[in-house]
Amino acid sequence: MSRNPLSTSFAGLKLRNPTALASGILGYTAESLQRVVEGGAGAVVTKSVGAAPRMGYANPTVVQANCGLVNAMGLPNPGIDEFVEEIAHAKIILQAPLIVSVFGYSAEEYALVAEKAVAAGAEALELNVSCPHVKQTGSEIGQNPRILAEVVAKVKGAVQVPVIVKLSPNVTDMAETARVAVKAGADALTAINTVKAMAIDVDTTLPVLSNTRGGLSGPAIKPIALRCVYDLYETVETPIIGCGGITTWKDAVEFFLAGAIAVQVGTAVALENPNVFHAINRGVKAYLKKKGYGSVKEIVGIAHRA
Amino acid sequence: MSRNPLSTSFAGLKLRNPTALASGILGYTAESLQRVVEGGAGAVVTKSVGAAPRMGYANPTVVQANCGLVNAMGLPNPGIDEFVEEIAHAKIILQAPLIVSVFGYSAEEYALVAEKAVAAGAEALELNVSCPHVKQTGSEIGQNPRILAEVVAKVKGAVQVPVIVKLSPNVTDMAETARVAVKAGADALTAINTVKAMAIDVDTTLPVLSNTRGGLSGPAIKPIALRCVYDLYETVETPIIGCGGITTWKDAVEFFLAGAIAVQVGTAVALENPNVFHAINRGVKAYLKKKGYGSVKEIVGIAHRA
Amino acid sequence: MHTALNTLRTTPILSVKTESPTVKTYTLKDKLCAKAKPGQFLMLWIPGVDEIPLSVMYAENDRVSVTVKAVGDATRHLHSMKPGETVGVRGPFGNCFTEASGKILMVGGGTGTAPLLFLARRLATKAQRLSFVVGAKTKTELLFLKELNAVCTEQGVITTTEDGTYGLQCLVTEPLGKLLAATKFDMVYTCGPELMVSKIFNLTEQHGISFEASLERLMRCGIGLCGSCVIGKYRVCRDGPVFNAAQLSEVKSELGISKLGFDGERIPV
Amino acid sequence: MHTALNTLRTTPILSVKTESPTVKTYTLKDKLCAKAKPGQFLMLWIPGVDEIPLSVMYAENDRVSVTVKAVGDATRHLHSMKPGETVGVRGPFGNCFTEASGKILMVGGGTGTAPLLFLARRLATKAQRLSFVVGAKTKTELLFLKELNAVCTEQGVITTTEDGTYGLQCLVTEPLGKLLAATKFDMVYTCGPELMVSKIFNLTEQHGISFEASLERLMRCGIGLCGSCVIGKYRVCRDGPVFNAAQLSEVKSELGISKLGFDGERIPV
Ligand SMILES: Cc1cc2nc3c(=O)[nH]c(=O)nc-3n(C[C@H](O)[C@H](O)[C@H](O)COP(=O)(O)OP(=O)(O)OC[C@H]3O[C@@H](n4cnc5c(N)ncnc54)[C@H](O)[C@@H]3O)c2cc1C
Ligand SMILES: Cc1cc2nc3c(=O)[nH]c(=O)nc-3n(C[C@H](O)[C@H](O)[C@H](O)COP(=O)(O)OP(=O)(O)OC[C@H]3O[C@@H](n4cnc5c(N)ncnc54)[C@H](O)[C@@H]3O)c2cc1C
Ligand SMILES: Cc1cc2nc3c(=O)[nH]c(=O)nc-3n(C[C@H](O)[C@H](O)[C@H](O)COP(=O)(O)O)c2cc1C
Ligand SMILES: Cc1cc2nc3c(=O)[nH]c(=O)nc-3n(C[C@H](O)[C@H](O)[C@H](O)COP(=O)(O)O)c2cc1C
Ligand code: FES
Ligand code: FES
Repeated sequence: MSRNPLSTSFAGLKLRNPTALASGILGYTAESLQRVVEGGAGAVVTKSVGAAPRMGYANPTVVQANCGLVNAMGLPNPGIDEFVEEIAHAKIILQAPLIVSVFGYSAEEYALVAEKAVAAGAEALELNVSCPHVKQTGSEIGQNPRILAEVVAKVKGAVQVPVIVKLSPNVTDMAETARVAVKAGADALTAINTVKAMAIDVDTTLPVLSNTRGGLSGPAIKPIALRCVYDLYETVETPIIGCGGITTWKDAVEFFLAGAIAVQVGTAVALENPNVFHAINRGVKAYLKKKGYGSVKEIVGIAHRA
Repeated sequence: MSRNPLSTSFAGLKLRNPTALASGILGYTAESLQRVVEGGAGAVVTKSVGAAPRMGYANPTVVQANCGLVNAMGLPNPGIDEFVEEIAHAKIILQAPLIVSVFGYSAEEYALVAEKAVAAGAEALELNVSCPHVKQTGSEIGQNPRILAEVVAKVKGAVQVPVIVKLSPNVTDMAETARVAVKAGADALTAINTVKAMAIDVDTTLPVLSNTRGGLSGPAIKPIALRCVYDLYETVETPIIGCGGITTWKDAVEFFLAGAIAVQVGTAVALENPNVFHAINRGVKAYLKKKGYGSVKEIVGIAHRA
Repeated sequence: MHTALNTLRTTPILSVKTESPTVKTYTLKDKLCAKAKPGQFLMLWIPGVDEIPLSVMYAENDRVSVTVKAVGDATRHLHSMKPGETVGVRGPFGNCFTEASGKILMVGGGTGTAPLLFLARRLATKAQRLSFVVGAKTKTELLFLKELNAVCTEQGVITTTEDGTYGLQCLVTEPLGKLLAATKFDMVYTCGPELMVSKIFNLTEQHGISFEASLERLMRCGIGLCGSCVIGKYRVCRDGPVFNAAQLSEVKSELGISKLGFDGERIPV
Repeated sequence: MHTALNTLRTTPILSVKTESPTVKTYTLKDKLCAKAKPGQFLMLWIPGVDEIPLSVMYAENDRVSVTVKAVGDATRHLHSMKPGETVGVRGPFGNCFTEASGKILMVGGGTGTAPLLFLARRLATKAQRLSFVVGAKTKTELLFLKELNAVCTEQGVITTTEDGTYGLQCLVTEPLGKLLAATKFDMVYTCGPELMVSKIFNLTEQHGISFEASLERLMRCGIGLCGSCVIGKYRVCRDGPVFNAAQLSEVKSELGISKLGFDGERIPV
């Protein structure tokens, strides 16, 4: 009877609560991932890691917009051969499932990185096929059904752990992308990555980001992400992890109602702080109690009953 | 020497200033369009009108989001046969170019409505191929290159006035849509219509909009719209009209710098009021003066110099 | 506009009071709407059904009341709702009546009496004289008689019914000619069916008396965006719902004559 | 975090002052950064080039000053900029030094002297004793000697140069052992190269003296999001840049040893 109403699971992963750290936020080191777990996260996703090191773009890489951030980090990462040490260390100290985010420039690369990440201790993988500002990877993969299917299938063939596919909202038909990913073997879907965007400074008349183009995150994109999750829930049976602008427990609950089995939080870690996970969980728990639900799983997708 | 620094022109239309009312905002009657012109708009776009009357969706049709609105009006309109009277009246009283927004369920319907609108006095047409929440029209047309080309070509064949095509951001590759529209004869492009979105109420666990799904407008989408305009400017030679979240003169200037020859303002008419056009124009004028530019045309696209 | 006002708040119905066989008053808890001034309205969401504009009948502390006549789908559904059930509100929206002093006359038709009662309560202590003409089809539909008698000047409440079951047997506009001739009123306020408003407007114009009327039009957004509610160059939801004589003169070609239907077509009022 | 702080503001350079052959101080007009407290930093956008973190050296009214050493692309480009040219700022970010009283010792290395000078100016009137050890490679690179002498206790400023061209010929850390043994300081503050910080940290630990150090790490977002600047579980940009002895103990395995490079790889400090 003292069951934890926040506990949830998907694709074989068991989470103490339905919040997770989104990829690219504080995701380089085991200690900072653990800090986020102390802040209440039920799981963590690492910074996206590729086959070789990447320096990322010069600053400015993040610019404040009206209700969110526009970023173009450029996927800086030490490369999987370095990163395996961090994964191994994280595996030891982390008190929550460790999901390693993977990117590549080809199906082979995705699979290679995936294999090494799993060998080092990743409990699940998230395939970043949705970064909107690095050429020949990210959303350029996710927007092409043929390549997407190949990437997912190859990774699935290479590893035994759950494979989550992170989708881009920058497509005509996300349902189509989702179906392709699921058919190729995706065990869960994360929706969404950032929305293509940019910022220009009127004084200097220059684009602010060194990469000119970036992706919008934060509260601004919440209504967009919510609709993606709602649509996906009607499209696939696969578990959906909601992401995009989630800052408060209310935001999180909206995503559960729309059909998300868990949520990821990114920008709010800066807007608030790493304890934002605790705040969200407290609110969700109070909501469940007030509404008479025994588990967060009971509210997943119920906005569809209408 | 006393040239008006704000005057601009595109596709043969001459505007006293580079701001226009976006479609769907106060666009039913001649008097309210004229009110917006008194508020400073350099041109106005009517509510989208189709071949037959449509009641639109039940309320709620508009819901407040964090930094914008999510709406699903459902294209309520009296049908072109009724609306011609309003167009004729507007033509008489309006002191600015009258652009009639047109939608249809087929190329024939678009052309039919277009012809009648022009016969009644429309000085230009804007083709709504981007409404994200009505089935079988709007973005369902704009997302299909073949049908889009057919619609634009048919309308172009039917009328002599400039034809503007309003694009949807809900596509994988807006450059592709733009190229199709331009090749089919579009004289100008408007970017963007609303972004697919929704809102859910956690208390009732219901989607708020009666249509469940709607489109996001307002400040939240400005960084998205800005990138669309920036990208289009590198894709086509056709004049681009920026739209999406523009509220202040700074927003407007950002769009000019990105490549817009003019801007449309929608949601800000409610966030501020119909005089928002005056406020924007005043700010743009002061900016041009401070920066030593003689005309707003001089700053179009200069953010690309980098 | 402050976006907080336009943000949907769900809230339980605190109490329901039956005012007449077809009219009920709903009291809700909502801090923002509780700050409404007489003349302002709110948008009430009946979950899963509709969202409709309703004038504020009373507001105090953290509570707001609206008085609703069952006329169609939404209002009938609302009438079936009980205390504890959830509705949504946004607002308050629109402008408010100016608060005049001196000799004041109010004319209320149907639920149009509600915002005037709110105003009357505010002006009661200030006004030199406060008279109220309230009309309905039949006795049982006369609203707020007790409340009006409590705030108006002695014998200031004149009642009319179309069927003569109470008070004068006539339209609410009939006693006005005499009243306006007998007393030099400083201000006439009205709210009710538009034909009534338009008649009273003509009368006050003839007598050269200051006049304010609250109008109703089909509303969707409530925030001045969609254009559903326009009369002439005005948005009833944002520039109104209260208009003065000068403004009403500008929209004479529409007042009591035509409005926009759900499809934006001009239809008779 | 208030988003206003993180919103980029462009502003002209008001004045440039040459502090040494490689160091210049830039004064900008910015209301928000002018509210910075000692220890906080801002992100300076050099349009078209880079955006870098810089500690606030002084802030008053609507002005803020930063002191910058030319070490690479961005800082060299900045050194070529003149008053009137435009830069962008966001911030102020991070925490600040706690303002101790009693006997205070500050140790500044290179441009790390800048935020300490800011702090010293604030503490000058409160502190019972204010001593400052400032070091550089050579005489011409010693920063703020005049300013420090003006705010420190008489003869409180001790200078060191590596080449002996001014003051003591030694590292800035050398005089500390004696100083700490001779006087029971209530607080030691430092900012400068991390190896220096780490040495001083060890010394203060041995003497059991309160200690705060401002750290530098590669920074991108400046707001605690991207993870570029982490040391142990701390984000230098948000949880720091000022850390106390207890916190520094937690990150001993990294302090003065390793940090993240641009690609997120752990590299030697
Ligand atoms: C500013 C304003 C204040 C109002 N205050 C009150 C009030 O205090 N008490 C009260 O009982 N009624 C008030 N109304 C009218 C009330 O909004 C309508 O009676 C209600 O919307 C009818 O909805 P329904 O679904 O029950 O009826 P329907 O079956 O939809 O229609 C019945 C009639 O109501 C009108 N109506 C329907 N929807 C709307 C709408 N969204 N906006 C305006 N009119 C509509 C239609 O013209 C129709 O003639 C007010 C209207 C406005 C514009
Ligand atoms: C909180 C903080 C406060 C600082 N305060 C000052 C100050 O007051 N005065 C001053 O002169 N310098 C200060 N610095 C250091 C300053 O940011 C770097 O010198 C500057 O970024 C170098 O840029 P560059 O392009 O000229 O050099 P580069 O050629 O890029 O590199 C030179 C060195 O600077 C370091 N560096 C480069 N970029 C960054 C970055 N974004 N963040 C941190 N370090 C970087 C690199 O590790 C490298 O070793 C501060 C740094 C931090 C983190
Ligand atoms: C600074 C920053 C860096 C990011 N890096 C990555 C990344 O490496 N891989 C990835 O899949 N998503 C990345 N994202 C996207 C986020 O994981 C998330 O999908 C997006 O920001 C929306 O969620 P939010 O609004 O909660 O931030 C990044 C986002 C930000 C703001
Ligand atoms: C209430 C509302 C109604 C709209 N109706 C239409 C429409 O009929 N036709 C159309 O092309 N766009 C319509 N739009 C989209 C706007 O014209 C505009 O493209 C969009 O709102 C983005 O601009 P904004 O952020 O300035 O509002 C509507 C937008 C809103 C908010
Ligand atoms: S109801 Fe939309 S403008 Fe008034
Ligand atoms: S610089 Fe990004 S987290 Fe510190």
